Amino acid sequence: MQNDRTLLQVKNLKKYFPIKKGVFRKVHGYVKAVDDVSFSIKKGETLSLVGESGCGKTTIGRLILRAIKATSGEIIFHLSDKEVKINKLHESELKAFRKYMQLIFQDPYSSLNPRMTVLEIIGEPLLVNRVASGKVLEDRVVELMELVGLNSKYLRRYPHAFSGGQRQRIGVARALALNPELVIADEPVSALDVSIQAQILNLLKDIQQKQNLTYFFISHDLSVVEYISDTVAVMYVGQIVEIAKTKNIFNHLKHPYTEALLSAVPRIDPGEKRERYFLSGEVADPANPPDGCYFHPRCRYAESICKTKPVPLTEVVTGHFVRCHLAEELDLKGI
Amino acid sequence: MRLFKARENIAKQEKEKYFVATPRQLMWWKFKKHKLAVVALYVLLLMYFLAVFAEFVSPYNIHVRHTRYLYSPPQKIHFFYNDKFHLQPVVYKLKFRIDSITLKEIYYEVPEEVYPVKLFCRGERYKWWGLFETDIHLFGVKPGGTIFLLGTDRMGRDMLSRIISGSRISLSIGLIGVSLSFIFGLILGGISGYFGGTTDIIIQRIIEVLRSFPTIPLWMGLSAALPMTWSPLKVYFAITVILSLLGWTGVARAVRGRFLTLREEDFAMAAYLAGASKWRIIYKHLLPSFLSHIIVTITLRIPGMILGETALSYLGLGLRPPITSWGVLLKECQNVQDIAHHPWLILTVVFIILTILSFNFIGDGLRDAADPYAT
Amino acid sequence: MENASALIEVKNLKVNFFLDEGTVEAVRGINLNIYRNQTLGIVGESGCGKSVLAQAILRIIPYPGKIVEGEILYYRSDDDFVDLVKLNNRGKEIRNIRGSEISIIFQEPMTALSPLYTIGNQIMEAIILHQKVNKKEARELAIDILSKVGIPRPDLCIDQYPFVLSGGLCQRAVIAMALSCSPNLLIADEPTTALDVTIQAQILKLFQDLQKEFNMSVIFITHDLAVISEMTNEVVVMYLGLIVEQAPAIEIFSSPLHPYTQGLLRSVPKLGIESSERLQSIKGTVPDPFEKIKGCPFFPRCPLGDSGICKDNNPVLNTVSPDHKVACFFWDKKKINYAK
Amino acid sequence: MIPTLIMISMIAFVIIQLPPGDYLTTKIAQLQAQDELINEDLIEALREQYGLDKPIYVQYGKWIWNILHGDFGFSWEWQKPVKDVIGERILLTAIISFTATFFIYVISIPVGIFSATHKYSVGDYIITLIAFIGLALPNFLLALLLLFAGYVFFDTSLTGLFSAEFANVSWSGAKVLDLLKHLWLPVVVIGTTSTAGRIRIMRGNLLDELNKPYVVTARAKGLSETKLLLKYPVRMALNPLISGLSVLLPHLVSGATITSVVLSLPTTGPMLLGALRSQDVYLGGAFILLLSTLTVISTLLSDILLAWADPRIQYE
Repeated sequence: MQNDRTLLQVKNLKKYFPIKKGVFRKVHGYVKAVDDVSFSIKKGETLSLVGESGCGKTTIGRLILRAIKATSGEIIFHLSDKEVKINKLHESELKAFRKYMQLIFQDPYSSLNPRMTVLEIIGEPLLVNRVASGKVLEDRVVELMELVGLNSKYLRRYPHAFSGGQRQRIGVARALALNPELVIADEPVSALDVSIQAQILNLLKDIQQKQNLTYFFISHDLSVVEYISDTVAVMYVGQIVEIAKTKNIFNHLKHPYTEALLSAVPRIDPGEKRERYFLSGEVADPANPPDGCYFHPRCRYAESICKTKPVPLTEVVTGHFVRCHLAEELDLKGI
Repeated sequence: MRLFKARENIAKQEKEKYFVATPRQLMWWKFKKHKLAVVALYVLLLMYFLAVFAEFVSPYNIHVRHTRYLYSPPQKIHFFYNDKFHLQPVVYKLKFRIDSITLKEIYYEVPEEVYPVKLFCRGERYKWWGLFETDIHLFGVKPGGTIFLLGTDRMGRDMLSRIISGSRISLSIGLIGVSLSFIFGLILGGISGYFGGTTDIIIQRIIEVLRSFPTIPLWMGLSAALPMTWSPLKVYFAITVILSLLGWTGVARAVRGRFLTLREEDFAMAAYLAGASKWRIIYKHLLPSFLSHIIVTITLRIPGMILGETALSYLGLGLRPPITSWGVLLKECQNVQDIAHHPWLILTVVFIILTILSFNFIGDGLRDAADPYAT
Repeated sequence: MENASALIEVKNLKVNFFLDEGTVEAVRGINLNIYRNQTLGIVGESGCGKSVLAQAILRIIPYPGKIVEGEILYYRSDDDFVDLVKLNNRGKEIRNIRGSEISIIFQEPMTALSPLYTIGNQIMEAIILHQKVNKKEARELAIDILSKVGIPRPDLCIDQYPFVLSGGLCQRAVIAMALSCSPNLLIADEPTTALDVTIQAQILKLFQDLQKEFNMSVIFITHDLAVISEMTNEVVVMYLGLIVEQAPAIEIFSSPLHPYTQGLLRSVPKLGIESSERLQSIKGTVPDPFEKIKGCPFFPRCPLGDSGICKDNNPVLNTVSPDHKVACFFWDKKKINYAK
Repeated sequence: MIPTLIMISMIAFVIIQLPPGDYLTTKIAQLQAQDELINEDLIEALREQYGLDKPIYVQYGKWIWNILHGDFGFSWEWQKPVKDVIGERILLTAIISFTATFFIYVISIPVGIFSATHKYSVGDYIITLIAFIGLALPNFLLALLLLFAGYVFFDTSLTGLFSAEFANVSWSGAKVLDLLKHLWLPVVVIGTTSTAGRIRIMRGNLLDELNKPYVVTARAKGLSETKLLLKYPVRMALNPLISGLSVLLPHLVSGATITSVVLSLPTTGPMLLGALRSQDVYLGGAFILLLSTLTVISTLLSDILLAWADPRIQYE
């Protein structure tokens, strides 16, 4: 599986949303939704982005898709024959480029137009990119429906005929229609029932194996992330605080926030009472983050340096980047 | 639960039919549940039918003065005459005498002289929409008899014929006015919602200003500016434009609001990310979703237009004779004495209310049906 | 569990929702005891009737839902009990119980509070309603309870509107409101589902601490098996309006007997367990709520199902060991051990 | 608000200038045709004062300048300053409109609450039906029908705002009482449509709110249904009604205008109509401007009220 080719590279990505106030809509400051984020994804792999709500993970997904434009930074897409800088594409080039990356939405209800049949929904990317039409298009849609485990005789049904899980399958089929290189999945299972989540996660994994897909997986659920990803990036207030191979994130973690997150996850291990560590306080305000390390007000290890000096993301062990002054000294507990 | 909301009208075994039902079918099924709205729909269809075939449906030409029957009260249709019940309805001969004290005409029926009411009766010649000339009327009586079902006015013109004929103006002014304001509103609201920014702010400001004008004084001011020398047709269109000039703000607001929410919908984003063009997103994804809501808005706006015309004409600022509209007809009821002595003149009101009521019921039914996917 | 005296006894409870489209049997005959100082977990997927059960106890089932059968006995003491089903749901008697003896917490803290009134106003309202105190005393009590649920600067927070607070703080305020009159039973209906993990952990910890302090029973409703496992000592698994399995938490997670419980446990990814293996999902989906179910509700999705018996017969909840009940004809056919 | 007022004044001015020619020219021609003596000096003075021979924007400037200094211009028709002609009429219009607003809310809120809390009951159906008919009955038709009914059944004419003995005397306690006695009819006439509309709005809003989680939470607290209803969902459902005030007032002023023509009330309606007919520009302009200002003020009022009723707005 691993062919070690980097597919997507994100360098120093920033997205600041201006805060406008008053009658004249004057800019009164910025929400630093994404603040200097860098990472890369290899072809055929899954990189997951975890973090609490409002940490900027969804924004990163939208930035990669160029649904919104980054304030600064680079997003480089490595195709087999060329490199594309997504943030620099013109509208017209962008349209042609869209087929390489697709999105799976969180909400299986609002992401499907209720006034279109399954055929129209899954066929839309094919149609608007002039890949197929008519009978060819229908055949391709049937093929896609079978790929995601939907009965193709439901081709002409409308979304209201399907349950949440089935709708999410339609969403997956639509995302796959153009054979994209990269699929961005934004909390694809969090709106689903427990028993359905597993179906969709399995489906995503199976398809990845079959088609050598690359996933950028956004989630708040650490157990799902552990199950699906090769690499995990942990975000806090617009920044990546730790990024490493999944195993390392869960077993040899280096950032106190990751530790706190892991400790907070409820587990099924009856009888066994583990020692837990609770984060106090609330997530910092991205419009007005604290000085120094953004995490320091909630960090139980914080020292005076953390309060004043901003931390860069540094490679502590090969392939393991941490944004913490004390990364080398701390001995943190994994799962 | 979302899945099961809109399928009231289908039996279980017809599930598949429901699953592949188009939005329009779902809306119709939902609309049909609103019984009053369905009734209102038929009432309105009938009204518009009358308006279209006015010359044929009305027994008399509207401008013909029956000088011997000024202010004649409504005549009754009798099935029971000659002491027997007949299937063939008749009207009696209408005569009057002068009251010796008040010197007023008092009308009375002469049961001895009966005139059968005949369908497809020959009467005055007319040209339907100026196209086909004929003298066939839906119903009528032989010459010598009269059939004034709703009485006559001060010049002896048949009120029923006038009301039916007036509906042509009054009902069309609502439709045309709404269409105009719909076009204005759709374009300006769409621009406002789609482009946002400064354009949006400017358009919103204009709407705000227009909305803070009390409509009637503004309409009055504008209509007063119409030159008296204009032809009736010109006046008609000018009034329509004036009415729609204020109506569009509501449509524009509704369009903009829907646009803003729909633009944020995931499925619009999905289409955008799939590479769909702006126009495709608008006409394939956004338009169908809010068209039904806009239709509700404009349905509920038609009554306002009709009433606007009626009110302006009633004040003498709108349409003027020889155009016959409901407002013009009501102008005859300027003071209490008129109405008190000739109460049938106010029957126009019944038609107006019926129409407005119907539009409101239909709007209500449409609102329920507008979003068949709502939870 | 030692001094097993019941606080609530639910007997053969049935709740229907009479919709235009048909009748939905949301709760289809449930028997359940809630004991003093016990935390009972109710777990199930959406539409299984767990929330309706909670609403039934407080008699706040929304229109057009109705309790059609059964009893809910509420024991103030061993011989002083009242059947909540028989009370007028707008009457004084049930209103005196609501909020003072039994209180409830909902999923969305933001929508559970009216944005038009301050936190303090809404908490004090409950206090004044059920306790003989004046406004000033109520305010002090409210500040006191707010500090108990871990709200920083409660004297300031009390005058805040809900919409200026974060979700976590709001949920704490809602909890404070529920606890303000020291209830005997607290029903928590997915209290942490809308919250982030770190906040969820805080709130769950708070629950554990408060239960000890307040000496109350708790019904903890959630779809999250892991939360249930951390929070409760007794677990009830519901499916389509029925209890399919009931056992102590330790037992239900180590040796679940019902194929649905087993399926649920297998289908959630677990932290720290090798991720190379595939998740074993439950096939199919929860059926149409309008469908009348004749046999075992889980039969269409069950891996063990036998069309001979399961299709037409609904298995009753059988006691298979002293504190383990399961509603399945084949519970002993295919045991799996979940112990590590 | 200020830019809105400026735009309104411009539109009002343009409207009154729309008819071809001006009153003075017509009048002079008329007088000359009748060989009557013309006070040339007066006409010249007026021409000068209002800049009638200047371009339109200068005229507008003069008009606005004068208005800002309390001079609304001169009514040709009445041969009096506009201010003297309209003062009382604007006041009466305002009284009628505000009383109608009061009437509308006092009726529609409780009825809407009843209708929503008794959804699909007989009472609800009756209210709904009445509300629909009320919606379909425009002001002036209702006025006509009431006049007709009054004449037929009580043999009285229900027109006017004052009894004959008070019509032309100055204000006194007795006159106020007399006004109150006559006020109900125009208020009912003007208010019916809006009351019907607001009943529907209140019912819809309340139905939306009734099952919101915060209501369930409050119920779970043990509040009695009535208290619960009034404190939580009703308060919330009122907000759209409050913000609807800004649309209501223009509507009422409109309604008052035409109703007063039908009922011959001594308010703005008949006089505005007359002014427009005879191209008495300053009178008409002043009316349109003042009526619009009245509604702009109502918008402001509703904003303030809403900010007071809904704390979320203060925090924005």
